[in-house]
Amino acid sequence: MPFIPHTDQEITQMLAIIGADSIEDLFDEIPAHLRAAVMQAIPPGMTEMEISRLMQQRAEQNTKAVCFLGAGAYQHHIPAAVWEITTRGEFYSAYTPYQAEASQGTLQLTYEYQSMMTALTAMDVSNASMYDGASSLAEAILMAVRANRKSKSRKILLPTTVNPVYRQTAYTIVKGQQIELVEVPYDQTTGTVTLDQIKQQQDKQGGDITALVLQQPNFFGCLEAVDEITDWAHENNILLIAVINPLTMAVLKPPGEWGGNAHVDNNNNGADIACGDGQPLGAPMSAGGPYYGLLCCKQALVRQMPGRIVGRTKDLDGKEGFVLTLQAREQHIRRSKATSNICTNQGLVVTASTIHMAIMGAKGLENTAAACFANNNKLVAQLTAIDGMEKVFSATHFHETVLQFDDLAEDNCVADILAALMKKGIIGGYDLSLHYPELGHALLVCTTEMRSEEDINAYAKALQEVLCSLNSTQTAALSETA
Amino acid sequence: MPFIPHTDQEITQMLAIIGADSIEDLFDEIPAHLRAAVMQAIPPGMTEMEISRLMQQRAEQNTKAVCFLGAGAYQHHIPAAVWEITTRGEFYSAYTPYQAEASQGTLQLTYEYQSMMTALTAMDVSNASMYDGASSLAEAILMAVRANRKSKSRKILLPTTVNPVYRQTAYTIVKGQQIELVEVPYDQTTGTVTLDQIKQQQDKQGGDITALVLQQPNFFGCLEAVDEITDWAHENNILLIAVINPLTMAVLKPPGEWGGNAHVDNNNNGADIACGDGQPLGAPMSAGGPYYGLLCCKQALVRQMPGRIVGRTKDLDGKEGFVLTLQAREQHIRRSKATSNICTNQGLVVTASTIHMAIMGAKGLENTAAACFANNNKLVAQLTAIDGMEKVFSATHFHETVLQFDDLAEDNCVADILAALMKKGIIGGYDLSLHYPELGHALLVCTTEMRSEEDINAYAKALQEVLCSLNSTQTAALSETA
Amino acid sequence: MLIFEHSSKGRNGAPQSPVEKASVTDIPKNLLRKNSAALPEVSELQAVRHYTRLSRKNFSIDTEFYPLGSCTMKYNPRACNTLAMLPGFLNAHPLTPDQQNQGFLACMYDLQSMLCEATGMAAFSLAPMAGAQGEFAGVAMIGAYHNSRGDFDRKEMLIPDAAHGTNPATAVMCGFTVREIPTLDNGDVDIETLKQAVGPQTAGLMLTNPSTLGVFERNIEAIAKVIHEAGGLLYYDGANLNAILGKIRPGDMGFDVIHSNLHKTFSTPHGGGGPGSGAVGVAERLIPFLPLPTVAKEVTREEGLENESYHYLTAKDCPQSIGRLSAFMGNPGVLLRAFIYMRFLGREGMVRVAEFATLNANYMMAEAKRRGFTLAIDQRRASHEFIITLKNEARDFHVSAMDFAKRLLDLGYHAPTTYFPLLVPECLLIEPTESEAKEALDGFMDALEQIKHEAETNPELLHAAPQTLPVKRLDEVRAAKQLDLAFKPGASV
Amino acid sequence: MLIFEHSSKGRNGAPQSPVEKASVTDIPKNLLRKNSAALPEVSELQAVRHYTRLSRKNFSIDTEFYPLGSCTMKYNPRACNTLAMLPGFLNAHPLTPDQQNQGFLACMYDLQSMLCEATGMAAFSLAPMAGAQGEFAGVAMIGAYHNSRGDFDRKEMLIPDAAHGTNPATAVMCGFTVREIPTLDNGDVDIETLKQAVGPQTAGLMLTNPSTLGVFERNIEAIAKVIHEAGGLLYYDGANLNAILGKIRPGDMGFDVIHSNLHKTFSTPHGGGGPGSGAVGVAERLIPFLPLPTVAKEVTREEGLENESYHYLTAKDCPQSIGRLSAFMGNPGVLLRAFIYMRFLGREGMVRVAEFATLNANYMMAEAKRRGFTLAIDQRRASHEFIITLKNEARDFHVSAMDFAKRLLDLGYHAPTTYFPLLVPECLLIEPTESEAKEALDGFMDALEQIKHEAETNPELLHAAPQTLPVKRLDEVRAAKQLDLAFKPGASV
Ligand SMILES: Cc1ncc(COP(=O)(O)O)c(C=O)c1O
Ligand SMILES: Cc1ncc(COP(=O)(O)O)c(C=O)c1O
Repeated sequence: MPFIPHTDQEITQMLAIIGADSIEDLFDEIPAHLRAAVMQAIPPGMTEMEISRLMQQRAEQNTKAVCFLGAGAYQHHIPAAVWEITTRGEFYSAYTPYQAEASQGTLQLTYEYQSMMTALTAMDVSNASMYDGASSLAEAILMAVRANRKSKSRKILLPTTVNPVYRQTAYTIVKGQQIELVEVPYDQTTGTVTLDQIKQQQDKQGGDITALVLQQPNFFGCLEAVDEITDWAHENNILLIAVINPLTMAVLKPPGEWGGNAHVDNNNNGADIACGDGQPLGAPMSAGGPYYGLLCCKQALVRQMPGRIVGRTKDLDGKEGFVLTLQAREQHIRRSKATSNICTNQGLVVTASTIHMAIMGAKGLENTAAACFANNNKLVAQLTAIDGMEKVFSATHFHETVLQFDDLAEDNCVADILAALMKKGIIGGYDLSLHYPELGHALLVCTTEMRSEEDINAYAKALQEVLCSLNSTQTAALSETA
Repeated sequence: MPFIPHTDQEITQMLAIIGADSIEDLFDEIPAHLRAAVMQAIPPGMTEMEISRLMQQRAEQNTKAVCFLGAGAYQHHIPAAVWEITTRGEFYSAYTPYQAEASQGTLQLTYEYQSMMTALTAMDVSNASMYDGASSLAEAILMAVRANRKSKSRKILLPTTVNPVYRQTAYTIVKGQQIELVEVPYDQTTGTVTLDQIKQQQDKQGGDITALVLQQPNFFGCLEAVDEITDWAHENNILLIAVINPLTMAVLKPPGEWGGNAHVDNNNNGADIACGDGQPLGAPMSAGGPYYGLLCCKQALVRQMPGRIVGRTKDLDGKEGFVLTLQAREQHIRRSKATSNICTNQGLVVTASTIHMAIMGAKGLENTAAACFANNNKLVAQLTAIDGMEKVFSATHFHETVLQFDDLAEDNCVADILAALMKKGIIGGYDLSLHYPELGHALLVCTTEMRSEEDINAYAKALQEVLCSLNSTQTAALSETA
Repeated sequence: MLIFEHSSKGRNGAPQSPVEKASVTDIPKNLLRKNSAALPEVSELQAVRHYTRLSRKNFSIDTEFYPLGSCTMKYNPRACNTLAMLPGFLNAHPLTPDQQNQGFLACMYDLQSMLCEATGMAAFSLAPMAGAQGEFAGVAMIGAYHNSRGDFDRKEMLIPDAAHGTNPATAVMCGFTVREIPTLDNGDVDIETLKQAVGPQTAGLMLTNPSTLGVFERNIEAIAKVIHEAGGLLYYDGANLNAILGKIRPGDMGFDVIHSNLHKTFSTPHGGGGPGSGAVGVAERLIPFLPLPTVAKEVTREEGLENESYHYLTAKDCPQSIGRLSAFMGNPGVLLRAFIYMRFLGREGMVRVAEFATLNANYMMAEAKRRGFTLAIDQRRASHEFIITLKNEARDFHVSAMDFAKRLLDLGYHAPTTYFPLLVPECLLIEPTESEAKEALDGFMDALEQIKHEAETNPELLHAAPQTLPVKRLDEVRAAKQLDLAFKPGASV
Repeated sequence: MLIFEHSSKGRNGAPQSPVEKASVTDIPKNLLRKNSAALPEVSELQAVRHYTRLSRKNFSIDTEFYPLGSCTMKYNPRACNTLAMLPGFLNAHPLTPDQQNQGFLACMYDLQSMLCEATGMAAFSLAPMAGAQGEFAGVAMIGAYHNSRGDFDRKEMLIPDAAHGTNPATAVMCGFTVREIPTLDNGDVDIETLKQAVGPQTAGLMLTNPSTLGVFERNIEAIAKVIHEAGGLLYYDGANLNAILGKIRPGDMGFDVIHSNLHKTFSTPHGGGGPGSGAVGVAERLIPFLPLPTVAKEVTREEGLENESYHYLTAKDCPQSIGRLSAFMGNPGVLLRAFIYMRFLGREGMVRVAEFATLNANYMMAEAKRRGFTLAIDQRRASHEFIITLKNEARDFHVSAMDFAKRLLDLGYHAPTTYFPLLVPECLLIEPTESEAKEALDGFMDALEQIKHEAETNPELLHAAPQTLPVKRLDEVRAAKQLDLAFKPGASV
């Protein structure tokens, strides 16, 4: 019996102690007429040998194409040591560190994670993780609504340069609480949101705005004017929620340092809350997860923070040690008045991410981020050299860029091109037509440090071929109809 | 600098303490004219990201065909837990347990290994491992020569049913010591060695034989008459060296129980030395290793045993603990008079094997061995149902069987058939023509528990097709010449 | 020692990806970082050694018996990890076109189907990333259901006082108010109070069954009737599904929505706090509201051959859905592990889970009684867990449940859950799970008995515990008052 | 507690492969086993917990500084493990036809080439499975070479007294007699004695350079001349190659044969005692004798394109070979790890190994001197290791090198090699390797200094050490006298 250690003799002994005749007797409080039948829709049990074979076959079915997809999940190199240590039984099979003395491994590591994440974001405080970047944004919004006592509107400005699935997720999670998510359109030339557009929306909404969300790099890979917008928000008593890709923060100005040019109030510099997905820091793409949501804030907001937080303290002998702290914010203490319902978080991925950051160091992350950027420039240069391919936006892009197919025939679409590229072993990028139909035939392409010269050349070559054959089919079709 | 932790500042500090101006100075005792140039034939260093890509590409180049090869290495299921625990840093990166108190993990595990291996073989003593099965046989022979004080001949009878590469290895290793390895031919009907043939060789060699080697199951997969031959050896003051596949011993009579029918001397029952390759017990095929050589003996021979041995003892408080023992046999103490030159053994593979045996248990190993046997019967039934395929030997075969291609044309050979099968995703077996030309077009096929019904059917189908197309080419060729 | 304290400025021992920094001069200077982030500068060996050593300061299932009530700390099969981490899965981008992602999607579809069968629900979504998010999805669906019927006033959620904290917290997050329902001494819900509580404002009732008191709610049919007749829906907090798997299905008990903590019942690892999965299942009428995405199967016939293919369902397909809960679909790596575990057990293994979890719990309960402990609920069957109350020991010897817990750590056992459920004073909630051998249970009971004896004769031993762990008892008050949440170079503790 | 002591009869918790036993009735009864082997019957969880806990009773590089002289305990990069265990390698049958095994063979061929370049030899065989087997191959080739020239009387192998035990043991295994050559106080070979020792009986000299005394043999050219002029060959025991990698090559020093412990210099794991690899390299004239198999490359041209392919060379191709040393080709998994490590370092990384290993050793030696320790060889550069002799401490305070070693364990450091080389009394042979940070070296020196102080003031502390490990000092005499080499149910220790 898989995973059941009992011998017949032991079962007999145990039943005797219990005073029951059979295991079945132990269920005698369950109404007989409700008892479950054999679960036919579940296949019979398999041995590990059999299931290994099945899973190997299924894993093989997934594509091995070269990936130029980003849009919220990125293929980065992860040092082998990271997951070898992370999956050690002591991390893998431990519970939440409620018994602090028996969990110093997880607790110290989480404290180190918080330290690294605050260093990377230049924020004061980090929690121990949320589920993912999208749900983390939702919690950041809820947090802002609780924290911004000066605002009554519960209105959140949400530029459409923020990842669309993040916006959807935020909506799902906050909509029960009379919070209004107000979209701000982007500038179609730059690919960023401008202060003018933000102000316009503020005016439209009557002036009182609780918080403003700003994603850096934004969903199009473009860099937003974070300083200007942050200062403006603070001048208007609006909390600024940054959505970041933490890897890029090795090179880009971190949210804790945004603004400050206006010299309004020095203590007021920087985003108030920063969230984002930790995936680029050590989590494999893994079909979408597990990743983790990072969530940081200013010191003043710490008691509004959802999720677990680890603090450093001392033991009876005065020796350093670590505990879960500020638990009075959490559901298991505060119940209906908690800062969030979150309980289980993404601890193991945070474990990996911490080891990842320790091994990579600041320099490693900087080199990686810079390589992502440089590779994207290379890719874009090569792809836009192809006839009919244009870069859409003027703002500096980081490692993702929006490209347009100029003169694609009416009945052709980006999906067809992607399908043709896939046949050539290339996952060509993200089709923007669903979320941004106004961009026409547009594609979001991404490069990480993993995309070699060779990969980029292969993409350019494949795309050229695909467009060529498309054109010839078109020409053929034209001449046929002609 | 990969794996070098020194900062520039630290280097300066360290050189100052040493009193040297540069690292280069530390090499000033090496004659300048001998100094090495830059090693151009070694490529420049790679990052982990790059080397991962390279190795993934190279690993992909290796075949994924379904494997019916045995001949000394077998594809068995290994529980996932085995190598996950084995590669924990504490096992993986530890040295030989010379500091016993700091190595109780490895030492206790090795003691448990010795206990399991003696249980499986029914021998008195096991050492902590030799390099592999073949070199273990060589050491067993050397050991027998040291141990058999009644024999002066230094002649070893070595039936040709023993794995040919084992025989070659034994020859390489023992030939420096005036030991003679005398081949004994096998019975071409049964596929085993008979007592008559052994006796004939004994006579030819003048009677005084130091040891006789007997492999069970033998290289052809056939079962030897171990009882009869063991008894005879003991009657003739010949030490019996068993070469075994330890997995099959879950089902077959273990060497420690061979013989005993003659009631010569009860204490004399069983093989004197048992060796073999531990690979089927938890080591992946891994292109040939690392595996490990098992080596067991009777209690009386323990001081002739090469290699490390762990013993149970007590500490100062009387608490149980484990140490390397009988070290006076070994080269680091006894130097030129040691029982062997072996130092480093195959510890990590033994670690895996011990965990493998613990998880599988006797029942798991029995089921596995029995399934290998049953699958082989299925395979042989299907293949011999094909026209022109015959089973060669009459003795019971275990999980390998010799098949013959009856009427293959002169200019065709087994290699061609194997190549054709490979194209259909089947590694069809081991071509016997190199080592056993007398068998004609013969093939050694193997099944383990991993070969499903589906695999076996696929083999039969593929072979039928291959033979068919061969025949048609032949016929075509014939009609051409006709 | 913190990893930061192993750092030396300028160290760079582990080139992993590019060793040179590419130029970023194309980026406007005001968008660039000024100083490097103050991450530790350590060699790969230092990092490996540090984190390997840190790991050894944890208790875990792989090293200790961990009878943590309500948490279901069963063995996490290593194969589930190895197989879920096959490169084919790890390297799959979440936005890979469905056609190129069939292996993964097939697993997800099968998992949905198996969960339906195991729980008696009509459909499942794997989107929620933990139990609490599963609750969120479930409660949000209850809200969406009432709204879809124009039933806008159902804004009150009923929750027993024994419930887990996530239940009330979730209800509030979804915009409901919470009304607590008391529990009787025998562990059952006070059905009379419940009857008085329901009304046109009732959105539903959230129930854990077996309850967090470790007993099966015998009146479940009556309760379902009360709720349904009042127009409410019945929510099943599946945290304790382990107790009844294969024996009775929430769907058959009348529940309309359920979440299942796959990181409990289906043995995905707890990972020191996560990740988990709170897959959510619904009865027929709630299907349109399931969170996105879910996975659907399509069967096509081509030249007589059946072709199965799988694809994600999104907002287009499910316009009434409560929406997305994450950027992609929950925690696929966790879901794969649960899938593998379910295939291991198979249909015949499901029921064994409940049987042996229950056997173990009842055996320990009997042993606890035999050894003189007071049970929170006597005279009833334990489900997969049971509660000891140490109120007598607290009164007589001034030792607390916390003291017992800490002393257990010294003896090599993880402590049971303490102080939950809130209604039992000085409680230990003990859940052995089915994967533990009698040997472990007996060892634990011996330790507990020893501690009881120590409490009577030498309570100081308990107050001073733990003594054998990396640290002694930690000062939580200091932690909360002198907040130190991140390392700042030079600062002292 | 032994795994056997967790066993319960009839337990079967972990179906891995077939759950039912197929019939074996076709097998004659007298060839079948009568009773099941007495293996432990434990659940998978019990096994995982037992062995995970056992592992934590080990010191290892991943957890402690391990300055074990002559063993080169450097960091074993985790990537070497992960990549060598890719399924494509693990599932390759050793007899896979070469054409289907190109990825693996390419790695092996490249490894041979890189080893040639790194050592200055003409060709390499990867067949030997550890240093000692490399020595065997090397010495056997020396014998084969002399024999091939009809030079049958060269039956004496010269070996310095500082040599590792495997050297004389190997020579004897190969049928040679051993003549010891003394070492001078300064660590160099006594060349005058050597000159007198050589003659027509001389087969060769086995030398470790830097020697096991941790100094570079400065007269190596003179020694080579003596041996070669006498008609002998020069064997290089490459265990200490780490000290000179990229700085000076054995081939350039005049060595004819060398083995390299890939599990030292090239960082494959020691694995608690193995597996290793003792790849063997030779100068031109010994190529025909290399052990089998080796890997060759073939370049073919097809339509203007170069095609590289790799294949095994076997007895057919190399009739003069000394033959096979194992069933297949050495330890491929180890060889893959060494290959990966070499590609990590690259040509520019080779020399860094020697430089920083030497820097670390000389720094520790200087620190040892500064802290009042007596060096075995003063006034010379250390190579990658050096020796402290505790003869004064032994004389004055009755503490031994063993006591120091055991006390170091208490302080969290693995002990250096003790009592080797044999000619230095009460010695500690200390090898830090290049991968350790100054932090670790300083910590170790502090510990050593503390122990020296304890030896002077409280020697009992040393005699009673270790105190903090799973066991106290173990009774080795008892172990050898009351042999207990395998668990027998019911027997007591
Ligand atoms: C009864 C009960 N409900 C809900 C939860 C919340 O689940 P999660 O931690 O996965 O969010 C738990 C977790 O401990 C629980 O025990
Ligand atoms: C100098 C020297 N030579 C030879 C050897 C033997 O190598 P192996 O243990 O790999 O057989 C060693 C191993 O410690 C050594 O230090």
